[in-house]
Amino acid sequence: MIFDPPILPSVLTLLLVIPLVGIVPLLAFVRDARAAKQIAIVTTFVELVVSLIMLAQFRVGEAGFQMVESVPWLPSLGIRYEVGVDGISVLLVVLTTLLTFISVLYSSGGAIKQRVGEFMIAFLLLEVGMVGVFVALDLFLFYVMFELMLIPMYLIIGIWGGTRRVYATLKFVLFTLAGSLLMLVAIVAVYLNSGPAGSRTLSFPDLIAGPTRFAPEFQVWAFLAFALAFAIKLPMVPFHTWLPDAHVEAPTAGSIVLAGILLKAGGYGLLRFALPLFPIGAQVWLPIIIVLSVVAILYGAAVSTVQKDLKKLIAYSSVAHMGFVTLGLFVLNTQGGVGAVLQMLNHGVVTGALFLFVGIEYEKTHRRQIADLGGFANHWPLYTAFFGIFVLASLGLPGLNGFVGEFLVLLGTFRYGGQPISGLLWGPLAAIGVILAAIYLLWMFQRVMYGPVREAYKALPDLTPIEVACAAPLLALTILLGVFPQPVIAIIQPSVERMLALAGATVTVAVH
Amino acid sequence: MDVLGPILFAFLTLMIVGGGLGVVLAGRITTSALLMAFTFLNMAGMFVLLGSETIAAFQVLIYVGAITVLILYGVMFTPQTPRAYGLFFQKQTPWGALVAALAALPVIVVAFSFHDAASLPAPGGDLNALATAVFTSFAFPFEVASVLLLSAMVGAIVLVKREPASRPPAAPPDPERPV
Amino acid sequence: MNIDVVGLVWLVPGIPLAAAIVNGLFGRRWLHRATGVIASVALGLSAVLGVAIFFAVVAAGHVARTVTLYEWIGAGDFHVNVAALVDPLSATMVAVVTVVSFLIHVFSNGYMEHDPGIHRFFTWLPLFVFLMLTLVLADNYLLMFVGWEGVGLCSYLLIGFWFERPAPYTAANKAFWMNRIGDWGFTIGTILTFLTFGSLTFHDVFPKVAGVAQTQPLTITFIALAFFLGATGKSAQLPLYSWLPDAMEGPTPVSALIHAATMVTAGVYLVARSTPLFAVAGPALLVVAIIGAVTALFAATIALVQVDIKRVLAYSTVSQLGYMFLACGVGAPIAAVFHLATHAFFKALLFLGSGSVIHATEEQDMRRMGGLRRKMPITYWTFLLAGGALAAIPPLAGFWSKDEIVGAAFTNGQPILWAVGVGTGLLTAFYTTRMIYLTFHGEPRDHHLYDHAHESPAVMTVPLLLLCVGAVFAGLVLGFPPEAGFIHRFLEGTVTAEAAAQSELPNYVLIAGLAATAVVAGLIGIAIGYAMYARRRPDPAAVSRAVGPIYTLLWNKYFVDELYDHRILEGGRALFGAAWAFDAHIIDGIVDRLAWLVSLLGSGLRRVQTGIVGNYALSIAAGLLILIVVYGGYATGVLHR
Amino acid sequence: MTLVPLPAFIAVSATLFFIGVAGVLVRRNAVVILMSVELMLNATNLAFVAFSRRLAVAGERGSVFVVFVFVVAAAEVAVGLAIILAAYRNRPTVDVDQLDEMKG
Repeated sequence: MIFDPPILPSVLTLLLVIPLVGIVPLLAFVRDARAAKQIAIVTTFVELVVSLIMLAQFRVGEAGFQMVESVPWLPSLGIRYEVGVDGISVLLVVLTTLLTFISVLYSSGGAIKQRVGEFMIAFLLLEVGMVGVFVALDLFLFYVMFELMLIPMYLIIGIWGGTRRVYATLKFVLFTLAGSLLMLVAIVAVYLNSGPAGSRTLSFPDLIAGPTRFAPEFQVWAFLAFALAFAIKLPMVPFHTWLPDAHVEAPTAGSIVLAGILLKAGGYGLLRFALPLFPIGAQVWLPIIIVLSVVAILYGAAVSTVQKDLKKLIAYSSVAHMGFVTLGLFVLNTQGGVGAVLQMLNHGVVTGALFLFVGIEYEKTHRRQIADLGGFANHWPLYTAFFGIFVLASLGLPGLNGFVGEFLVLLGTFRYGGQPISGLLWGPLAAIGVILAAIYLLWMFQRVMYGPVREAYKALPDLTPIEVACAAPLLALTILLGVFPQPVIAIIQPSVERMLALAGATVTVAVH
Repeated sequence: MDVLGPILFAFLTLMIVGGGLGVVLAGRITTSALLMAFTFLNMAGMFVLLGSETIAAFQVLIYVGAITVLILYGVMFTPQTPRAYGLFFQKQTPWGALVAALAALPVIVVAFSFHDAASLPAPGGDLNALATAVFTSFAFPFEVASVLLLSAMVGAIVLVKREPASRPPAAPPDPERPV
Repeated sequence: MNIDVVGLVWLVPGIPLAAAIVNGLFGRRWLHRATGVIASVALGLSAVLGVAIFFAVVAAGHVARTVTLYEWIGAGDFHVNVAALVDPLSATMVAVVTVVSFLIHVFSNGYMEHDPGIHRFFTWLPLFVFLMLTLVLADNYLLMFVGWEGVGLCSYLLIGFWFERPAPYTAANKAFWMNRIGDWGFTIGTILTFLTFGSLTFHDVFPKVAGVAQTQPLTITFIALAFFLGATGKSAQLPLYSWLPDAMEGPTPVSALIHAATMVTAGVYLVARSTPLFAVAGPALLVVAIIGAVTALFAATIALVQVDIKRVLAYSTVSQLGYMFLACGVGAPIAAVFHLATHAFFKALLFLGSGSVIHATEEQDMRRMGGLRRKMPITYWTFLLAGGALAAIPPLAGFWSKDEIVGAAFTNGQPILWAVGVGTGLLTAFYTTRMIYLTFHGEPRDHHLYDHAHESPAVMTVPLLLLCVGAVFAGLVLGFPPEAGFIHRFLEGTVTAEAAAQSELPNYVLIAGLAATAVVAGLIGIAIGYAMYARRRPDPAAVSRAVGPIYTLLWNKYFVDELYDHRILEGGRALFGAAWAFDAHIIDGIVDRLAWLVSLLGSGLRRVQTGIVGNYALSIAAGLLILIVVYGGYATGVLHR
Repeated sequence: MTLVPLPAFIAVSATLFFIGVAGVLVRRNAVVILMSVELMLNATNLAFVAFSRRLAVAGERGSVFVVFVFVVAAAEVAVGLAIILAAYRNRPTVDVDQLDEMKG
């Protein structure tokens, strides 16, 4: 809490406007690649700085929404342009701006060669969508941003992607769209049920202010609609097959942002909207989601061990990590909730970095099949060090950031005493996921890094300054969040407890 | 005298229905065109029977005068290919006839459920009532109708205007000489 | 000037960490071999401080001081600090770890001199010491887990040090995966401890153990077993032991430090530290004892036939660790810690001795050695004394600690385990004698190798001598008189196993008798060894043919490796392959089928657009017909709603 | 002079209308289809006038519509013929069954 009287008023709207402002000059320089790169880098950097100021303005320890701006948007429908952040979303916004800045920085280093201008425009538009999702407090605005994210991502994968990009991007869009249309139906239903004709609203603070407004049966179905939309986005197991294809075909920058942030929109949505608005619905669907989460952890890890493509392996590992998130959220206790949000942050940093390094390797060797790679440790010491630390963080080595989130989720799971079977079964099963993680990650690390030197890769240069610049902040975060997670936990905990209390969880600390 | 109306009506009905069938079933297009004109004439008779002479006049003027002539032009430009009787029906004829017949039955049956109003309209022509209506309450639609006519005319011309440059590769066969 | 040494406890792990960071960052470009010096100096300082703390704690008697740095994780009612607990047990461990590590670092300077990756070696070795000290000094289970997995990581990195060849990195992976399985148990134990006791720090948990034992005996047993699973993973007990012999792929100093003296003893430290928990855990204690004894015997039998000098020592370590768990199992944790300390010295010395031999002859297979006694006198004599300590010949260190364990087994009512202990002692003496004779005595079997053999440089032999002092006198200094020696009084306070505390004076007659039987067994073992390998009366080759199938069984290490590597790994891979096939074909299949269905629907509709105007007119007419029928029906009441 | 009842007129109009519909559906020649449409329009005129006159609608409202029907009919014939001639120009046939370039 550095600036008590906030020095930047309406900072959230600013965050949404800066990328748009950045797009305008880009339109003029769309043909000139070099200028486009510089504009994009400057815009995303300014966005990052403003988000850090926002973080500094954030009053730690408060559960409620801060920096709220509320303006009527469609008065006739009672829809307002309402934005605000609380403990959960403030860090996700900073993660978004950081990863976008790194992706743009890396892409300008030569990863994207043709049509750079359009790429940068798509990326800035994507950033608006992503930041919008995390700051939107009005369900309608949230839905608009949720969809806005989709279009640029579709273009990024569709145009600058790999060989089977059209199939992959179509699958990605159709999957997500199917889910979000369900959510739209639910949002309309929520609007209609939100009160007598006069005082109908979609603004989240109002919805949770009063007593639970929705009838139990309504909550069951509304929760299902929301949960499905977020389950596809997350992705939860039965709906995850779009992720590996989307990742394999996406360009490096696309992969970083897709894994780093887009998956979090699902987890964030569950915690922000699905759980608090429909507590009874949550209780009904809880057992199934917990079973699916544990299945996701084990299944994701199992399938990763036999992957031949590096990106697919990391994509499936994301399925496993996000399984921890849903598990943490739905055991409905403080440790589980805080662990889930921490896991989202850590996974964003670590998997974003892993994809960055797979991208770096792919730019140099143009090969991604594990069988073709090998012996990098001999001639890429810096790359090995960085990549090694991120692999270790991903498999949850204590002392690095992956462990803290996973351990808290496991602790929460053991504490979960509900049906169908108490946490004492789910906990050990989920913990097995950590073993499998070590197996497939180290197996991959060994096949790619160790072994005799391969002539084809001998002469390739180690990390260039740009790549190190991209990786350094992620490395710092990985180690810092592992050794000093307490400041982050202090920000997250009050808000998570407030949301979980709304969802009917037994929360230790009194909710204020 | 009171029997004249129904006889006249029956005669006109016969003529109209026969003419209509003739138009549809005639082998040569010119005969069906002429039969159409004949049907329009009898329709004018019907209007007179109903007491609205102006409409009957318009009917004769527009339908028999203008539209039949236009269609004859059309007939003139298109090939008169005398073909076997069966050939000038579409493949879907049986279905078409069936649907038309089936649709006709209930409408005709329903038609008989209407019954006359109590009072009869005042005798004397409908001209002034019609004129006042057209030029007062329906003035604006009338203007719109004229615009419609204008655009139809322009459209027709544009459609058929032959581009001097792009003569169609195949020279159109001489309309007189049947294919 | 008694500066508050204990307050500086965080420097002990801090200095090696600093050395590791410095070597890591600047090692590759500038420091190269200088990294060895930096690491050794850092370890020296840390050792001095460690020993100083040890003596400070000895002087202060039963002190147990917690030095807290900061709060690590605090979510809801779950609070864990980064804090060090300095008490007799951790002080002993710190002293042992730092001293042995320092000597091994010095030795490594010589051993790794010509290796291009020396800077990497001296980054990870001090990092390992830092993590081991964190493990030992942690005042709660979670921080201990950080050290626990950390040392697992360093052993992974150091086993796979020469990563060009496939064998090292496969062994490294195997080691990490097996440790991870053990860590799974440790995690479950930690979480259950928190859920049962509401805290993870030892000082909060242990006083409550007695109370909770009445109400939830089953939970306590389950927690103890979970922790023990973690210990078996880390200390290479059955069934998670097969990674240790493969870990010999790493450089020898690594084997000496990690796979003999320090890391593998972490499991013993865990059980010793949690004695109050294990003491009331009922069946769990018995499980520990049985697995310890069985592992000791099992590993000793395999060691009989090994030909690679490091493999013999590896199996010997597994066996000695079995002894330590046996001690904990029969309620004599102090004996376990005592044996841990002495074992650290003489086993490290044996490994470094074999390292010196390998360094000189570039050969690990004992069948091609022989007669090196004359060429490497210092290595020979230190190796002989350490072998004697291992074989538990009085007055060397091994005798005092191992026989105390065997004795404790007898006095605490476990005669079978006592017998197994004595038997294993015999086998241990035999394979030690066999090893010494094959390597150092008799005629050199490979003249080319023999001619090149030369005594190692001073930087390697001096640590050997220092360790030799420890191997010889540690037993006397710490453990004499038996059961009442310095270490027993010192550790009495912290590691009291209530169940087995003897109140009356230890009856010396029984102890002397037990010691005698153990020594006799040892001497028999040496005699057989001497007869077979020195006199060749029953020629080893003839004996091995005579026992035939047993020999092949032992030679293939009971086919355990095949079971693990092929059955379990291949089975797992096949299962996961099926999961991937399921994913790719079934789930993806459903999605693609759905897409195909939609396109099928599309093509179906396409045929409707026939292009013939008539058909469209017909469909309009049909629509009209339906409209009429429906309207007609409603109008006439036929189809009323 | 007894008056002919209203339903009779409506029946005639319906008959003529559906003859027109049959014509459109059945005939192959585009011009004949055009003529059938004209028949249908005329049938509706009859119905309009019949209702307007018989039910004494104020201000001849029915008949006014007939005027507009005339306008539409005229426009329709003009444009219809133009289309037929244009189609005829690039394909020497007016046979509706053969003109199926618009096939999906």
